Amino acid sequence: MRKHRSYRAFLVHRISGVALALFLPVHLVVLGLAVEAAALDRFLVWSAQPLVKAAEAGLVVLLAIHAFGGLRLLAIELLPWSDRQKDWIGWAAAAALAVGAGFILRSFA
Amino acid sequence: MTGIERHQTDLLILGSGGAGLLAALHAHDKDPSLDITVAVKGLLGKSGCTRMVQGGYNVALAPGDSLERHFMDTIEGGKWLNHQDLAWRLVEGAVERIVELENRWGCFFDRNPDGRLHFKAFAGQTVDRTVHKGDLTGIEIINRLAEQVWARGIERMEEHRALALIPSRDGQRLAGVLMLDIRTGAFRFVAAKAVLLATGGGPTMYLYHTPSGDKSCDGLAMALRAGLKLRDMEMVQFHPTGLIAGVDTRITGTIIEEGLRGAGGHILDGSGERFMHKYDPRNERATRDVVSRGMYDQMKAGRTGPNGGVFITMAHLDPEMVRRQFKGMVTRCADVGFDLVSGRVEVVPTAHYMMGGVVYGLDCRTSLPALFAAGEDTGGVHGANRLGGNGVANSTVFGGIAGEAMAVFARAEGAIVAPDDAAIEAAVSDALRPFSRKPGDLNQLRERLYRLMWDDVGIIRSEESLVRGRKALEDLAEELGETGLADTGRAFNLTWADWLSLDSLILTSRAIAAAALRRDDSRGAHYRSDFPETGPLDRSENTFVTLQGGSIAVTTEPVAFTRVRPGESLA
Amino acid sequence: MKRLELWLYIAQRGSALVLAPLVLLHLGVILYAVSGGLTAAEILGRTRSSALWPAMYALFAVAAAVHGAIGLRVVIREWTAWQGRSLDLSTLAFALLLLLLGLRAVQVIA
Amino acid sequence: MTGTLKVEIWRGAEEGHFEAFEVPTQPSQTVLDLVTYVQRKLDPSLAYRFACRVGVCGSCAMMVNGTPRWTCRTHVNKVAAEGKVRIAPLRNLPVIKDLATDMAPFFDRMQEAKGRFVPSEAAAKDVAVVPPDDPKRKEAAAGIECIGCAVCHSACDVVAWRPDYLGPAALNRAWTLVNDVRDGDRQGHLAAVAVDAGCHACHSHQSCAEHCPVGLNPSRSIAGLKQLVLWAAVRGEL
Ligand SMILES: Cc1cc2nc3c(=O)[nH]c(=O)nc-3n(C[C@H](O)[C@H](O)[C@H](O)COP(=O)(O)OP(=O)(O)OC[C@H]3O[C@@H](n4cnc5c(N)ncnc54)[C@H](O)[C@@H]3O)c2cc1C
Ligand code: HEM
Ligand code: SF4
Ligand code: F3S
Ligand code: FES
Repeated sequence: MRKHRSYRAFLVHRISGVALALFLPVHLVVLGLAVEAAALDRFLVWSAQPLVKAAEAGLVVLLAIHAFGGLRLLAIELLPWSDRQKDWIGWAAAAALAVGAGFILRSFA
Repeated sequence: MTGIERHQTDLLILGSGGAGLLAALHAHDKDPSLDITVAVKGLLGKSGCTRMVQGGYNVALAPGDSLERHFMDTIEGGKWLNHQDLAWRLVEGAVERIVELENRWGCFFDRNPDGRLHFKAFAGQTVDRTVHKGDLTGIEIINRLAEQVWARGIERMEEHRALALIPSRDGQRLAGVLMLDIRTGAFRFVAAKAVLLATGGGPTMYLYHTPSGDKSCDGLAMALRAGLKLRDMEMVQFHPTGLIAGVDTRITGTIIEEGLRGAGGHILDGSGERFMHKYDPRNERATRDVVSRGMYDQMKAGRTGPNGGVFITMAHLDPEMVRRQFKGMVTRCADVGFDLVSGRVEVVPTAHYMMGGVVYGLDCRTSLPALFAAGEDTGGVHGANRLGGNGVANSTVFGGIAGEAMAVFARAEGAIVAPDDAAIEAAVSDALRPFSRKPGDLNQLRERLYRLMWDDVGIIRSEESLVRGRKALEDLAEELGETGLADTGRAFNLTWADWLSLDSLILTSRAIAAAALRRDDSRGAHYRSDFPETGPLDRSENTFVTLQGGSIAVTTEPVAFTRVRPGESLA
Repeated sequence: MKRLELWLYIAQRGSALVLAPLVLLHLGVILYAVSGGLTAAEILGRTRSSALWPAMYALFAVAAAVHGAIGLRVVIREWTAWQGRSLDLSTLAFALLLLLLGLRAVQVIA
Repeated sequence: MTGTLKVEIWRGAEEGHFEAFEVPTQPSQTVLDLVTYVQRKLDPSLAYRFACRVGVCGSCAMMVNGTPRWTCRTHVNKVAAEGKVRIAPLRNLPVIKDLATDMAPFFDRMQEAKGRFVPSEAAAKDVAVVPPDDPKRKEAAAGIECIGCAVCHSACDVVAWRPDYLGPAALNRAWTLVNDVRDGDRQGHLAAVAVDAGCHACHSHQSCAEHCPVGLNPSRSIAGLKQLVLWAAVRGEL
């Protein structure tokens, strides 16, 4: 019953949205904590560790997934219906992957 | 009386087909203060045959058409056995009703490119006059009517089976109806000022049949038991192309569209040969009754496919055309494993419609005061044969008339009267009979009924077969009376329902057999191999049956040619 | 409020429309910036180069607060037994928290 | 062709259990036929519902191996997984007994969504002229052949999560009415679906369209409603 593309897309979108919503305060706290450049630098150094980097990459991917998936939903809801809308799931996923891959390549480069 | 719930309403409508729903809506329109209850064996709007209407609705609105032509087609089709005033009321009422269905209830029928109603061709008509919504016209009609009934706060008694019409204590009128609440197994007596019988007949006593599974002639059986007269009961219409896929599938008997023959489909015997040229120069395009008889004849001769039917094939036609034009049929066949586009599909003639039924008047009154009737439960409009498209017109036109008449009656003459408690008691104990008998094999009884009606009281009859059938039916009735059910609980007990249905079917079958034995000529749907000719039209008679002390009595009366005589025409 | 859910829906989709370009831009910047490692100077140098950056991030913060909080409210309602007034107030508080943190962060980079 | 199939059937009401039966297979056999066989030959107390047996009445839908389907039109071959079929009553509706559900809540939703035609004052004596290729007519026609089987209602998780959600079938019906040029209360239909658990509660799961046995697309209808409602709200018309 839930084994079809649109439902999986929904699940991915929802989970990514919740994860983002939970991560966002953390992200902002860190930014806000860094009242001075030195503190921010300390944070950035810490965050340059591979593990942390990987986690960050994950978040960027999450944001990308949610963003492109969200655009797809907005298109379904706000544009005239297209029977190709299912293909958009593929495009959204591809775009999210591209961003994720780009981030990883560039950040480890 | 203990254990029986009591309920009261102004109007009680039995059945939610075209007749029942329009009656409810019209009665409500006429007098919104009335307390109206629709009681139905299945779910409201989801049971009965009106919903299954494919072809469409006959109405004389097309350019060049007229009431007179529609009327004459109906009379000619009915082989002059119709009640002519009822038939006239039908053609007149259809015009009013179709506009009402569109503008008031919201049915959205198909249009021509110019936006006006589309009228399609249907067999037996001199003008294209069938209004439709694709080939699912019934869904559109019933969905729209049901949602309006639902919206009006009309009371629903769903999954309630009417068991018996209960007279008043003085026997002068109808007091109400004994119902069985299928979901709980409880009996409920519903007292009403007026009752509509609209349970839709339905020849489901034949081995192959088209109607919906909830139809089992309960209305006709109840009417017989209440002393009412039924007319033209020998007239059972068979549709030539029903699917056949073995006895254990409910798909068997369901219709494959008539249009397939019209579009050039061939009918083949078991060895793959066409045969309809032996019966009629129009070949496969001959009328329903002729094609059905041709097929039946081949089947009798043993030239059949694996399931005992013959074949229809479209394989010689353009597959794209078949796929496009008969999309619904192609997928329906595919769903059950047949290839209609390039293969052969095994088919049989299948019992479709009963032209006969309760005798009633122009305002839908019956001979029992406070009882009204409409739709397929009634007889008279169609005579010896029903034109495709006149069935749903009949139920919706007369349903509306009945609703209004009942509202007026309830005001003027209606009363809640004391029922004959002994009759309730008797009906309850009748219904409970199987629980006090030794459990037996109901399936075997049903299959015997199917078979004997098909073989002896079916498409081709003779005195010999009918006498045999009559005897077999009497035996069956007796056996059913002695066949019990394990008392596994009465709530939603479908096997008990099967028993009760068989009871109604056997009684109605006896009426069919008796009337068929009486009519010693062949016309319309009735074919006697011992009297293959049609008798003189101007001396036509109708048959009437009643139940008298447990046996069926038959009488005949000359047809009243109130508007037109054989040889004349109004059009 | 009459048609509360409808207006929340509109606010959520509206904020998503605002977020969309901002997120894409943000993603672009991240992609551009990460290569070769980040430094505070670099980040602040960029964000302080023009008043547009802080303004953009402020809008981002507002939209994200609205969007995220409404989103969470829906998810919690549908996936847990928690609903009603206490949920509404909690998610409202969450929105305010996001807004506060967001604006504080903007203040830093401005 | 003759083998047997293990058929597990839900017995009871909300509380209950699965009971296993062995049913002989046939070349042409639907899921409804399996159930019928059990009731006729193995256990006369089994409750289920059907009427038309050809896919027009929408009363025979059940969960078949976890998927809602119209059983009278579902060939056993299509669903039998490793010689086994598990049949349960439709999800998201109260169970009366065994496989029969109470469908009234489903039809109540239709009414809440004002899923019924409202005649227009202007309706003349004649049938309205509506060209079949009129875009609105086409929208209405695309959604109108709903058989009310509640398969979509049962497939939709939002219905499960928010029992007050109007649901795909009711919203689909509302969409056909909003596009019906003959209808006299477009605004009323829009207002009815703009309620708290109305069209915008849908998350475009599209399980409805995925499972609708007659191939309707309620997702599409709902997306259409969301737009109309959104603009009506923004314009202050609701
Ligand atoms: C497959 C098929 C296709 C058809 N196609 C056409 C067509 O194209 N054109 C045409 O004109 N006609 C057609 N007909 C015929 C047409 O459907 C019927 O003539 C007509 O609609 C009957 O309407 P009705 O209201 O009398 O009965 P129905 O619509 O059959 O309704 C009967 C109602 O009574 C209820 N009921 C039965 N027994 C009881 C009981 N004991 N207690 C309570 N309720 C009970 C049933 O549940 C049902 O709700 C077709 C019929 C079939 C079967
Ligand atoms: C490009 C930017 C974004 C777009 C286009 C977008 C789009 C959407 C859309 C359309 C929905 C509705 C889904 C539904 O109801 O079915 C949604 C839900 C949600 N979004 Fe976003 N979003 C974006 C960014 C964000 C961000 C930055 C966050 C983090 C705060 C976020 C958190 C959520 C949450 C928690 C939900 C609820 C999930 C659900 O209901 O399934 N979104 N988003
Ligand atoms: S939309 Fe489809 S699945 Fe839903 S009730 Fe109608 S026919 Fe059934
Ligand atoms: S499955 Fe449910 S969520 Fe929406 S698209 Fe269909 S109604
Ligand atoms: S029995 Fe009518 S749809 Fe299946």
